[in-house]
Amino acid sequence: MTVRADERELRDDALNGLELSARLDRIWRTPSGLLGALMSVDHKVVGRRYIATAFAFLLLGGILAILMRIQLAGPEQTFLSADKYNQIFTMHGSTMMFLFAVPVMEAFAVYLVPLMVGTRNIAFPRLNAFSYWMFLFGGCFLWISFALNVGPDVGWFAYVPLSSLQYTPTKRPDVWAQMITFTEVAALAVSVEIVVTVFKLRAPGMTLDRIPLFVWAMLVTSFLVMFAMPSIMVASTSLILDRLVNTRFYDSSSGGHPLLWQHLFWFFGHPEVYIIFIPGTGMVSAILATFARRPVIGYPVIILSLIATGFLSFGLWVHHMFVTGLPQLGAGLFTASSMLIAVPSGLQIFCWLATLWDGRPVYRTPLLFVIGFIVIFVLGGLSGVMVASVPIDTQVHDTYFVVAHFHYVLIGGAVFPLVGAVYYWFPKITGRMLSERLGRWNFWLAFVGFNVAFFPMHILGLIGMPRRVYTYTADMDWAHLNLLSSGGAAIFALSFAVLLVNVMINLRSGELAGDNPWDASTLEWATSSPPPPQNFDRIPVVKHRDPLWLDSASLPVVAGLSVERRELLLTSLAEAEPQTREASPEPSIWPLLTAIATTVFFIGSIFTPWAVLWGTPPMAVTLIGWFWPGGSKEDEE
Amino acid sequence: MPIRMRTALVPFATLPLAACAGRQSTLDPQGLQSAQILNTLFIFLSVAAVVWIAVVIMLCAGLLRRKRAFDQPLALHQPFERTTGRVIFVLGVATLAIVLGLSIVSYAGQRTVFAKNEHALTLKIISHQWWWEIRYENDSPDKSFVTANEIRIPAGQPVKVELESADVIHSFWVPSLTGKMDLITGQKNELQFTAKNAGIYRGQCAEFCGLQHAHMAFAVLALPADEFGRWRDHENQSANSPTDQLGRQGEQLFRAKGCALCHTIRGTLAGGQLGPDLTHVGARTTVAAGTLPLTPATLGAWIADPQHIKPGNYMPKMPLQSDELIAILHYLEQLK
Amino acid sequence: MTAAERHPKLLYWAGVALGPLAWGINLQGIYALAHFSCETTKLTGAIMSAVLAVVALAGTAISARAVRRGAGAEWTDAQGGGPRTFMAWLGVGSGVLFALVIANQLAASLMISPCLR
Amino acid sequence: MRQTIVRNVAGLPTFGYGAHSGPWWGAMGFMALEGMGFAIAIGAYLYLYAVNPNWPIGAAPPDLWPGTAETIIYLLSIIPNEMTNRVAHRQDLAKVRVGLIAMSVIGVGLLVLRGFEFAHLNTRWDNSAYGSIVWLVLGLHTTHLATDVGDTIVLTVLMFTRHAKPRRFSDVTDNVFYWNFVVLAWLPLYVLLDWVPRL
Repeated sequence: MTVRADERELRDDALNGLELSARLDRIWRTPSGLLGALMSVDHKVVGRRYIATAFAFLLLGGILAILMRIQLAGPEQTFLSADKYNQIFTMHGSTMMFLFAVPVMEAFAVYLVPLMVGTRNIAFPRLNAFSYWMFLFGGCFLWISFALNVGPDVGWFAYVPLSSLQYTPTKRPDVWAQMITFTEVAALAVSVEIVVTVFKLRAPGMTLDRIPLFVWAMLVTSFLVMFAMPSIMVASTSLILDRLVNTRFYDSSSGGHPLLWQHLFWFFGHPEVYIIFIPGTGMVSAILATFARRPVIGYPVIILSLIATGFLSFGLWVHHMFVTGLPQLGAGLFTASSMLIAVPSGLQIFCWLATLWDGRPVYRTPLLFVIGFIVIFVLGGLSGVMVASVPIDTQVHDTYFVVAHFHYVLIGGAVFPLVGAVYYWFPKITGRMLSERLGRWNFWLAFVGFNVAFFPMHILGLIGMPRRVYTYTADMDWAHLNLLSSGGAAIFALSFAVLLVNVMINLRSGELAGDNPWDASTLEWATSSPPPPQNFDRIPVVKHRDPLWLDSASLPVVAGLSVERRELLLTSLAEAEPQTREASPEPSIWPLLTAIATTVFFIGSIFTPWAVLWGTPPMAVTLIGWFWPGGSKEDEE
Repeated sequence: MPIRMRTALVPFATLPLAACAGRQSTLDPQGLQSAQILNTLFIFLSVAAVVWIAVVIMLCAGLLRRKRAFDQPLALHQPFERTTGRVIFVLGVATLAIVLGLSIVSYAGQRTVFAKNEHALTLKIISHQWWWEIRYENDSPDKSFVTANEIRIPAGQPVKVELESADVIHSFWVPSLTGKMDLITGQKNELQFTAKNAGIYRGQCAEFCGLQHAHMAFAVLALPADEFGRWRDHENQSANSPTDQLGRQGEQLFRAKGCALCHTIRGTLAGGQLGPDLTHVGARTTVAAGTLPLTPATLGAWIADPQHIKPGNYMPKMPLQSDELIAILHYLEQLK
Repeated sequence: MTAAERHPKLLYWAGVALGPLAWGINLQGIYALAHFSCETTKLTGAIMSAVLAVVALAGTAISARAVRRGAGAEWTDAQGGGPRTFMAWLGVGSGVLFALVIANQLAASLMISPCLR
Repeated sequence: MRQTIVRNVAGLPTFGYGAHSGPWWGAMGFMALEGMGFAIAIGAYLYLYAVNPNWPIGAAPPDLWPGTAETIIYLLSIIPNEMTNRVAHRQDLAKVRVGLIAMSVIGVGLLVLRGFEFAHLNTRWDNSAYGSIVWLVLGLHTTHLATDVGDTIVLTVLMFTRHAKPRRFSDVTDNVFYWNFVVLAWLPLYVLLDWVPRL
């Protein structure tokens, strides 16, 4: 290579200790002030915002759930009108799936993956900032619409023709479809960042078989996002086109077909479940190793499971369509794949059980949530095996049995690990510990409340209660179990109140954590809590899958990176051999401006197709501003 | 497991659930298909219960067992690691065997449930927001008739329903008889089932179809064959003419107030196609698609203000004086 | 690097790729051919599944060969540091797993008629 | 934690080409997901083709000449594209400028031709599901074409400013790489749009 860095440039091999830290801090710090905050491209700043915003949407979605449980606590109640109820259940599903579950997992990845692979920032940090703004604006767009009584009311799946202009002439389905576009853009951007971060920014020596399991999980998840979400993009775009400019994709009188929508939606919708669940398994593995005090047994088995699950998740979508009158053999094929996904899931569970079996468990709150996860998720997985069977599914499809099933899978498989992860990584993110006492309350309220709320729904489904009904008649024998379920929901909600209080109290005044309060083994614990803007003063060198357990006193590092400008170390894909010292972008306001221009374009285009014309130039201008070299040192080299 | 033993176990295992089985329950099968599905469900349920309990026991045992002492997390005991690897492999193979076995059970069930009988009695169901149109079609038009929200079938005979939708997607579901099948715009689906015994079975729309999805039920009345024949012959006939002055007045008002624009009453000038056929409405068991049992009081309340009982449905509230309402109600009651 | 060393390196991940590929083709293939096989021989799907299960297992065989040759590096489980052998092991598992999925689909096409709706 | 320096990476270059560069992998990622978008759109087309007994619905197949002309130009454009790639690797600024100008002109020409193609589809988006999916598929590809042409033009301008520093050559090679994707994505679409309706 002919280009060499300026030999006079100051490098980190010439400095040490505090001087090195201070210099790097100055280079990598987010600028101060409001403008500085809006310009930030630090993955930790963006990640924190992402996490907080996603939890805010969890709170909103949770309030909707409580409203629904109040309405259904007894027969023929009039607490909510049919119209309100339909908006609320649609908003609940859409918020939880698109504004909470997927973003929160990506948010944790944005924060943790660069730290865990031992680098200084995520790949494409400006894209990362842009992604956050798109997510925020999309979520606000949906919720402001709801406040204005234009909240979508056609279900989070928006089946045509109910969501077509003919049967829903309001703007409600457009709001839903365009919110999807917002969150898809955000999610796709993060996925590419994660993939490139994992592929290229790993610390030297972190070969493919030394990547922490959480990072592996996020890698697989990111690939799922990249291959699943284009499908819903095509779907939501075609729906908007049908409603806005009279295309005929779903108009059966002009050659369109309603089932095309269902295929497109579920080709995304089923992998979506795994996009939410696989990060949960990554969190479980991370927490388990630390609190069982030994590495997770069967590292390769778990990764094989993740990869197999990832592939298989693309061949299950038709099990959402077993009652649409498809050929029975076709349906049977999807039974085959759906059943077999139990094998990789089971193998993972057995690895975790074996780890607990051999380990010396330390019963702190994160571990409690992992144990709760195993108990709940296995039940959800088993009811999943039931709905994979065509004959059984014809009875339980679209009933409360399915509602119970997927809440066991999603809350058990993702929210329990997630809350455990909050307790686990809160010290790293804030530098302070959460209260263990409140943590125990939190766990037991969640565990009991969840099961009381959702277990009875299995029975409700079997005794005939369909989903998505705003009420039921008094002669249907469903009242008692519904009341019980609503009571459980109240307890479950209380557990989140405890979590909120715990976070609020300890955010500023909690006990100081130190670098590695749990004596964990992965690299994010090798730096201070919270980490400095540069993450690591020197990039670590990895020689073992559990580097901090191999040697907790001293960290092997590389030297030779610039301390005058933002520089990352790129390494090779499989062996993680150092390859280049690539520049990492400076803070910039352009991602925010681009997000604003894109928002104007997206919202405009649900009202008039001409928005494509007048909405594009501002986007082009802001994008050029984003990519045009700013004259800073690393750009000009 | 031998079939006989299995069927003997079914009622036993589902007893705690059957206790709360209502009138729209998969746990109280009254059809050949629903019984077959419950068999499959029971096998899956038993396996699932055993597996779940086994996992929880393994979890508890793993947590509670006496642990050997070690303080370095990486000081692994190699023979243990190897044994564990083997145990996980064996458990994986066991999982595989279980799911393959369950798959075979599922395919077998699927084959039985969807088996077709060419001699089945055929009727057509067209779903509307938010009611059901039922058409008994025959090669000769004078033996074809239309009814709504109530399906009468002969008990013990296979029935084939052809499913179509007039507007959005709905789903036809009578859990006591068989699993559900969607009614999809622009597509023709069909479903076969056989009611084992005479009785009344409730069904309900199971696919979200808009505002009043919750109030879109119907009843299946399985009748003994001869009774079904009599009902069919009667249903073929046009509506009864009103026998008294009040009834005749009601018939006139039915047209004058616009009811006839949407509803058909065969044998009269009322020929509207938008709402349910009311030719023999007085003989039905429910009003407003299973929302209320049909009595003079409920029918009157429904005509007086349909938007109160089922807000947002497509039957408008008509301005009626109370005497007009009474006359129309009297007329409709006579349409048996 | 000699040619002999490069060869296993190129294909060490074959099992990871071939298994899912065969399964995807099988799924789409039987689905697309359902109409055709209803009108002609009912065994089209089963034959295709059998062939594709062998393809998936071929992936396993290639990966297993790469494991035997060391795939260019040593691999010790707890430490890590031999990513190619590691990927080859994943290929071995993945090929077998997807062959089993295909076998289950084969069972489905033997038990359920392609004409049944 | 005590740090032990075990290695010095000061000698590494500050940018790389292809798999050694971050942006290249980013482009790979976006191509993968956009490629999936094309695959899904093709799948939707084939689904509608399969459920409809008549195809194309109520229209004549598209006129062949615009699509065919485009296909020929796309294939030929690979030659100047690859030449640009080679000179960018050699960091020959003058030739890179020529290559980028050529690619910009070709891109604009293709956009104009694309306008004719829309005009000769012989169906409107609101005629039938056939018209809708044809417009969607072609529109999707046009978006990619327009984005890449815009990118090429901006890069061309950039290479005439003081910002034309060595690391920009890596950006040029990424742009070359992306153009190949646009070409590659077009080929199945050409068969789908122009020949499947003639089956």
